[in-house]
Amino acid sequence: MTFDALAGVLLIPALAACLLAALPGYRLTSRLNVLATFLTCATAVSLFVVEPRSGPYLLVDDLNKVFIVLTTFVSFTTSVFSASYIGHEIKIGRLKPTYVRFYHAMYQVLMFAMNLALVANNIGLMWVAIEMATLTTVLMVGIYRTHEALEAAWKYFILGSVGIALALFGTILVYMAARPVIGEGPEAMVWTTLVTRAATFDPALLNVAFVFLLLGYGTKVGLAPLHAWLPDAHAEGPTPISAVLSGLLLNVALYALLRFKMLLALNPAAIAPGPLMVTMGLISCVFAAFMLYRRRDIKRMFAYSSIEHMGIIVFAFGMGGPLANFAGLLHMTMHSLTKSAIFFAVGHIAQVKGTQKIADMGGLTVTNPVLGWGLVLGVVAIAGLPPLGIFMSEFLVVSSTFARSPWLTIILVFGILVALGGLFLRLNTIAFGEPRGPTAPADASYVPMFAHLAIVFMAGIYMPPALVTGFQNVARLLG
Amino acid sequence: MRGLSFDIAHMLAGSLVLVSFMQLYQDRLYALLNIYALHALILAMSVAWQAFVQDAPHLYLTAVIALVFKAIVIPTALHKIIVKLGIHREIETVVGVGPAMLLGMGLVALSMVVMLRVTAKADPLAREDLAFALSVVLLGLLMMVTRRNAVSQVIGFMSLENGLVLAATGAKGMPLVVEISVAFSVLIAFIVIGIFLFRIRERFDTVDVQALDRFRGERR
Amino acid sequence: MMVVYALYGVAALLALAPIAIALGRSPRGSGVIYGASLIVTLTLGMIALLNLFEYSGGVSVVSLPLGLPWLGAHFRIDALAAFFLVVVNLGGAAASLFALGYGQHEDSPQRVLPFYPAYLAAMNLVVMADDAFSFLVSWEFMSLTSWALVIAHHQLRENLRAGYVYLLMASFGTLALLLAFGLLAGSDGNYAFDAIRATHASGGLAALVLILVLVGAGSKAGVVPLHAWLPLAHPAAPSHVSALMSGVMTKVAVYGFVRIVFDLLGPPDWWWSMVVLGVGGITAVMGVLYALMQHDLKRLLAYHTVENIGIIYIGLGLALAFKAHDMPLAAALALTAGLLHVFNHSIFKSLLFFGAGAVLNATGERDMEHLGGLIHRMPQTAFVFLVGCVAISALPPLNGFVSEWLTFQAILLSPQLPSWGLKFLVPAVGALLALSAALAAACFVKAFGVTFLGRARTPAAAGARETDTNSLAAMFFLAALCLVAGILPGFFIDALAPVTKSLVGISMPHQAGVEWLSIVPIAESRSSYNGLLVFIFIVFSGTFAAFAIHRLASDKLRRGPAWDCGYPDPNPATQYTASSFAQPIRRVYGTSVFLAREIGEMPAPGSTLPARLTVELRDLIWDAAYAPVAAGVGYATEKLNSLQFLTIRQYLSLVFAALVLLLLVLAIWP
Amino acid sequence: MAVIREFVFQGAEMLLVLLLSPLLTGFVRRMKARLLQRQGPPLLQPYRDLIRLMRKDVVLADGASWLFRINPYIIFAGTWVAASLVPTFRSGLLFSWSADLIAIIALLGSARFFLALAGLDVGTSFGGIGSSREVMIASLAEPAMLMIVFTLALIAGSTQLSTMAAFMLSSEVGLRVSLGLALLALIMVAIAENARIPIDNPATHLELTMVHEAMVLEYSGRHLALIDLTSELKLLLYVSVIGCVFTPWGIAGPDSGPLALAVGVVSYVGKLAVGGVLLALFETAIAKMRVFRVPAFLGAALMLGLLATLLLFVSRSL
Repeated sequence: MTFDALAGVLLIPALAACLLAALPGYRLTSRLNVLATFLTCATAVSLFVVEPRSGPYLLVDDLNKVFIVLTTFVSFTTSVFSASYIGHEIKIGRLKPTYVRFYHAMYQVLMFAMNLALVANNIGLMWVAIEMATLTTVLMVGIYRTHEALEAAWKYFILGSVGIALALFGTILVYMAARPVIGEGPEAMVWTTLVTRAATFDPALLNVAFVFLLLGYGTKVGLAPLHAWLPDAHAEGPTPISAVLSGLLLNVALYALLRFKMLLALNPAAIAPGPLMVTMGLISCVFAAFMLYRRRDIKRMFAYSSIEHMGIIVFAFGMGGPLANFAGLLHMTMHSLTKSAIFFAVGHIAQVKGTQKIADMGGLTVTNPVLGWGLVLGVVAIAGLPPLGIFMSEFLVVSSTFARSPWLTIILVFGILVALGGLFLRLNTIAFGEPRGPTAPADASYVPMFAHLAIVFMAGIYMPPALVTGFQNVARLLG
Repeated sequence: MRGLSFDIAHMLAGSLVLVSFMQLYQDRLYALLNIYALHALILAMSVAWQAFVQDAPHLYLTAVIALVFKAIVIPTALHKIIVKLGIHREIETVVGVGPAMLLGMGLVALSMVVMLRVTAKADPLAREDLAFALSVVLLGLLMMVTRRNAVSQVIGFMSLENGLVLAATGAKGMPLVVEISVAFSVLIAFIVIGIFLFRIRERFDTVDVQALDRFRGERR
Repeated sequence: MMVVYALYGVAALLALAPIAIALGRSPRGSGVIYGASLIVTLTLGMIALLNLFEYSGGVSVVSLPLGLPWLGAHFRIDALAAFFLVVVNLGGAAASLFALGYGQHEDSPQRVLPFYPAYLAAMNLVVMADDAFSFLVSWEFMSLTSWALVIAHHQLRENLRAGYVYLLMASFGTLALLLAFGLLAGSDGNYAFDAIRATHASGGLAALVLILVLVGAGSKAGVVPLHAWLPLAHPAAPSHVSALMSGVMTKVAVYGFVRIVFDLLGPPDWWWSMVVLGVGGITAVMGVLYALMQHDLKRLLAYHTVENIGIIYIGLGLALAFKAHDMPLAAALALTAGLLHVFNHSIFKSLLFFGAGAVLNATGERDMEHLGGLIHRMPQTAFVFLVGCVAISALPPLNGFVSEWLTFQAILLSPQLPSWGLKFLVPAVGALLALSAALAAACFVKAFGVTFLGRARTPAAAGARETDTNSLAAMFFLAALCLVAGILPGFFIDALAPVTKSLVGISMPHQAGVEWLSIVPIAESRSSYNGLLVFIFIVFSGTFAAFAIHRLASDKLRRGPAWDCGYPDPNPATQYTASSFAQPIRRVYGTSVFLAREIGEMPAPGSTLPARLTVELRDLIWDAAYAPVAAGVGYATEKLNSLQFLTIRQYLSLVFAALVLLLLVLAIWP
Repeated sequence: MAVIREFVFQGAEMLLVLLLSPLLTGFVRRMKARLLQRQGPPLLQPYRDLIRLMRKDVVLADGASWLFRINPYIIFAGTWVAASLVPTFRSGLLFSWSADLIAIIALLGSARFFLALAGLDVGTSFGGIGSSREVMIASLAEPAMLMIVFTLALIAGSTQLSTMAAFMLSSEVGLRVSLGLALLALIMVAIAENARIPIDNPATHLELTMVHEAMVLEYSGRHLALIDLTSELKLLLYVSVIGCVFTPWGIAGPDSGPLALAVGVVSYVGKLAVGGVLLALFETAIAKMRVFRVPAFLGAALMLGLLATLLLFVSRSL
C-alpha cells in the first residue's frame, strides 16, 4: 500500500506513545520523543506535496492542513526544548524518572489526540479527540504533584469535564439537525456531508447546538468567562506543557469552533455566529488585558496574555471577511510560535532563578543576556510591535474592521494598549534594573526559542507567496 | 404502537426531569444519593425503551451500564466516601431550596421555549426528548452551582450527564452512543476517585488563601 | 532610481546593527559603528539633496516584495520626503560625528550601539514609506529602537519609568494612526498611498481622520497635552540620541502629519486650521512655560522642543487655513515658514543637546543648580552653546529668527481670511507666538547664564575640562549652519519651493535673485529682511566702536573683586540659581498655570534654625489627563483581580450564567 | 553715483542718531530738574560723562569672562544698527528695507539678551536680580510691542517703517480707534523698555528697586560708557519710532532736495524735543511702582495691542 500521510500523523505518535511508555531511561526516551515528533512534522509537511483523499473518518483540506503543520512543528520544537528542560528537572530532583516515562508517553498521546481532532472528518470523533487531549493535559498539569499543581489539575479537570458535556450536547444537537435531511447513521456526522447540506438543516436546532458548542469548545479556547482553568494550568504544569497548551491546544479547540461557525454560516436562517464570537472575543481580550497587571507569577501572566490573544483571534474570525479571516489565521500562527518561544525562555528563566515569582527575578539582560534579550524580543513580539509578525496581523485586524464597526474595534484597540502596558510593566522588572535572585548561567537549548522568533520576525517582514495564497484560500473558505 | 411508544418515552423523560427536581429539593446526602439512584434507574429504563423502539440492540448495553454502574456502583461508592470523610451532615446550599426550585422552573421553561422553536419537521419524539434532556442538563448544572458539598456536586454532574445520554439515545441512529456513555462513566469514576484520593471534602468550594500567597505568589 | 540608492543606504544602516552586537563591548566598536553611520547618513543626505533640487528627475518610486504580501512595500521620494530626508540625515550625521567623541565615554556601549543605526534607518524609512503598512512598521520600529536607547541606562529607575511612559504613548499614537489609515484605506484595504490619494475621504470621515492624525502624530511630536512622555524620555537617553529624538524624530512626526493632512487627505475644511492653530498656540506657550520651571538642563531643552513643535504647528495651521480658502501664495508662505522652522529647530536643538551632553560628560551633572562658571573651563563649548541659545531664542541675525519672522508675515496676511472663527483666533495665536518667543529668550538667558556664567557651584563644575575635538567639530559645524541659515535664508527658502509647490500647488517667489540677497515674502514695499546686511552692520559697528574706543580712549584694565554690598568673599551659593532666576516669571505666570505656591518658613527670632523657602508646582495637565487614567486602570485591575481567586463552584456558576444568557438570547431571537 | 549718495545719507543717519542721543537724555534730565524747580545739569552733561568714563580704566570683576568684556560692544552695535534703520529725517534710506519693524524689535531683543547675560556673568546676587526682572518685563513688553507692530502693519499693509510713514502721510489713514490704542500701548512699552519711571528709575542705585542699573552694576570705564550710550540710543530710537509712525510730518522723501532735507532735520529735532518734554512731564507726575505691579502695567499694554489688532481683523475700517 502507498504511504498515507494522514495515517502517518496519527500512527507515529500512537506507536511512539506505546514505545515510550515501555522504555526506561531519560536520555533515550527524550531523544526518541524528539525523533517521533520530527517524523510527525515531516509527514505533516508532506501533506502539501501529496494530498491524500479524505475518507469518511479522516479529512484533509486547506483549513486543517495549516493547523496540522503548525501543530506538528511546534510540538517538534517543544520536544527539543522539553529534552533540556526535563533534564534539568531531573537533575534538581523535581521529577522522578518514572514520571518522566509517563510524561513522554502522555506527550505523544497528546500529539495523537490533537492530530486526530484536526484530521477527524466526523464531529463525534473530533469531540472524542479533543476530550482525550484535555484529559491527557490534565494528567500532565498535575505531574509535579505539589499541592497547587494538584489543585490546578483538579480545577482544570472539573471545568474541562463540564465543557466536555456541553460540547457533546452540542454535537448531539447537530446530529439531530442533520438527521432529517441526511438520514440516520454515521453519515449524518460526517463533516464533508454536513457542509454540503447545511443550508437545509433546521435553524433553531443549529442555534442551540452552536450555543453549546461555543461554550463547550470555548472553555478549551479559554474565552472569558470560561477561562478559569487556563492560568493555573499554565502556571503549575511543567513549562513544555504550558507551551503546548498555549501554542496548540487552544488552537485545536479554536479549529473545532471554526468548523461549526462555517456550518452555521452556510445556513441563512440560523443566527449569525459572528456577533457571539466577537462579543466573547472582546470580553476575553479586555478582561485578560486588565488581569495582566497584578500578576506575580511569570507563567500565569503569559497565560493571561494567551487569553487576550485568543480574544483577538476570535474577534477577527467573528468579524469575518477575507482580510479579517486572513489576519485571524496569521495572528493565530504568530501567537502559537511567539507564545511557545516565550514559554521556552520563561522555563529556563524559572530554572535559573529557581522561582516563578516575578518579584524574585530582575536584571536578566545583565545576568543572562541571551535569555533576557530573548524574553524581551518575545514580549516585544507578543505586544504587537514591529517588525515582528503579530504587528502585521494586528494591523490587518484593526485596519480592516475599523471602517466596518468602529466602536468594537476601538474596544479591541483599547484592550491591546492596556495589555501592552501590563506586559512591559513586568518586563521592566524582569529584564532590566538591578539584578535580583540567583545568576547562574542556564544550561539551556536556545535553538527552539530563537527558531520560533526568527520565523516570527521573518513573517513580519516577508511572507512567502505560497503561504499567503494558502492562507487566502483558507480565509475564503471561512467566509 | 407509534403513539404508545411516544407516550412511554415521553413519560419516562418527563419523570427524569421530575426526579431532577426532587434532587434539587433534597438537602440530606443519603437521601440525595438514593434519589440519584432513582434518576439513573429511570434513565436506564428510558434508554432500554429507546433500544426497544428503535430496535437498536447496542443501546441495551448503554442501559445496562446506566443501571449497574450509575444506579448501583457509584452510589454505594459515594456512600462509603461520605462515611469515610464524615460529611454525612446537612448539605449547605448557596441559594435556599425554594429559590433553587424557582430557578429550576425557569430553566425548564427556558429549555421548552428554546426547543419548541424547532420546526415540527424534526419528529416530535426527538423534540420532546430534547426539551427534557436540555432541562435535565440545565438542572444538573444548577445543582452543581448551588451546592457547596463536593459529593452533591458530583451527583449534579452525573445527572447532567444522564441528560446527555437521554438526548443521545433519543437521537435515532446516533453512532458512538455506547462509547460515549462508557467514556463518561470512566470520567465520573475519575472524579469519584479524585474526591476519594485527594480527600477533597470541600475543594470544590474552598481555596485556601495561604496556599495562594505562599506558592502562587498571587495576592488578593 | 534615487530611492533605490537610498534604500541601499538604509540597508547598510540596518546591517550595522548585528555588527554592533558582534562588536559588543570591544573598545573600537563605537568608533566603527558611529563612523560608518556618519558616512552612510552623509550619503543619504546627499541623495536627498539631489532629489530636493530635482537633479534626479523628481519623484522616484520603488516597490519591494516585502511587508504585506499582496501589496508589497512601496517607497517613494518626492520633494516633501526629500526635504525631511535632508533633515533626518543631517541630524543623523551630526549626531554620529558628535558620538565619535561622546560615545567613547559610554559605560554600556552594547546597549546603545546596536540600536543607534537601526534607529536612524527607521527614521529614514518612515519618510520614504509610500504605503500605510510600511509607514506604520517603520514608525513603530522607530519608537521601539528609541525606547531601547532611552532605557540604555536601565539601572536608574526613572529611566525605566520614562521608557515605559514613552512606549505606552508611542503605541497609543501608532494605534491612533492605525485607525486613521483604517478609515482612509476602507475595509477592503487599499493601503497604498496612491490609492488613498485617489479616494478623497468625505467630510465627517476626513474630520475623524484629522483628529486621529493630530493625536497620533501629535503624541510623537509632543503636542500638548500629549507631550508628557517627551521631557521624561528625551533626557534619559544618551545625549547624541537625545539630540536625535528632540531634533529629528519630532520632525519625522511632523512629516507624518504633513504627509497625511496635506497630501493624502484631500482638500481641507476651514475649521481644521482652527484646531491645528489652537493646539499649536497652546503647545508653544505651555512648552516654554514648563521649560522655564525646569532646572535639569536636558529636560529644559526637551520642553523647548515642545514649544518649537507648537510654532511649527502654527505655521502648518495657517497653511491649512489659506489652503482651505484657496489663497495659495499665502499658504505657500505659511508652509515655508513652518518647514523652515522644522529645519532650523532640528539644527539648533541638536546643537544644544550636544552642548548639554558635553557638559554632562565634563561634570557628570544635568542639574543646572550644580553647575556654573563653565565658560572659563570649557570656552568653546560655551561659545557654540551660546550660538544655539541665540538661534533658538529667535534673535537676529541667526536662523531661528527667520522662520518666526516668516510666520509673523503669514499671520499678517490672515485678515483676508473670510471665516470669522479664524479672524478671532489668528491674532490670539499671534500674541501667543510673540509671548512664547519672548519667554524663550528669557529661558535661554537662564539656561546659558546659570550653566556657563557666574561661578562654579560644585567641585564637579569647577573641575570640568573642555570636551573632545569630534564633539566640538559637530557642534561648530551646526553653529556655522545656524549662522549661514540665518544670514542667507533666501537659498533655504528656495530649496523649499518644490515642497510647497507639491503640497499647495504654488511656491514662494524666487528669493536668490533678489538684490543684496535679502528675502521678500510678498513684495518689498510690504516687508523684507536681509540677515546678511544686518550681520555685516552689527559686526562693522561693533568692531568700529571697539576700535575707536581702544584707539582714542583708554584700553587699560584692572581686576578687582566683585561688588556685593560690601560682604567680603561671597560664597558661590549667593549667586542667583535657576529657580531664583525664574522666580519673577513664576510669580507672573506660574501662579495660574502651575498653581505655584511659595512656602517660607521663618524660624522664631533668636532661634538658629535655617529659614527655608519651598516652592510647590503642580503639573495640571498630568493631574487632569494622565493621573486619572492610571488611577482608573489601577482600580479596574484591583476589582477584576478578585476573579483570579474564585472557587471552582463560582467559576462553574460563571459558565452556567453564560449558558443561560445565551439560551435566553436564542429564546428572544426573532 | 546715486548709490554713493545713499551711502552718505545712511552714514549721516547713523552719525545723527549717535550724536543726538546723549543730547536727548540731557534734555530730559534738565527738563525734569526744571519741573522740580531745580537748576539741573547742563544739556551737554551726558557727553561729558561719556568722555570721562571713556578715559577711566576698566575695573573688571574677578569672575568676569570674555563674554562680559565683549558684551558692551555687541549690545551697543545691536542697538545702534536698530536705531540707524529707523527713518528719522528722511524716509527710504538705503538699508531701511534690510530690516523691517519686526526685525528692529528683534534686534533690541538680542541686545537685551546679551545685557541680561552680562548681569549673570560675574556671579553676584545683584546681577541676578537685575536680569531676572529684566527678562520678566521683556517677556511682557515684547509681545505687546509685536501686537502694536501687527496693528500698524495691518493698517499700513506693510511692516516697513518707510512705507508706514508714507502711508500715514497719505490721506487714506483717517482717524482710527486702533491707531489710538496702538499709540497708547507703544508709549507704555517705550517707558518700560527704557527703564523709566514708573517701571524703573534710571537715577537710583538703591538695590531693591533697580532693574537696569542692577544688571550693569559691575561695569565700569569704557564698558559703562558704551552701556550708557546704548540706553540713550534706545530712548532716542523709541522716540523716533513714535515720531516716524504717528507724526510723520516733515520727513523728507527718498528723492527730495536739500530744502526738504533741512525741513526734515528740523522737524525731527522738534519731535525729539516734544517727546522729551512729554516724557519729563510724565515722569515727574507719577511715582515708581513696585516690581510686581509691572506685569499688570505691561499686561494692560499687551491687551491694548491685542485689542487693536482684533479690531483690525474684525473690520478693516476701525
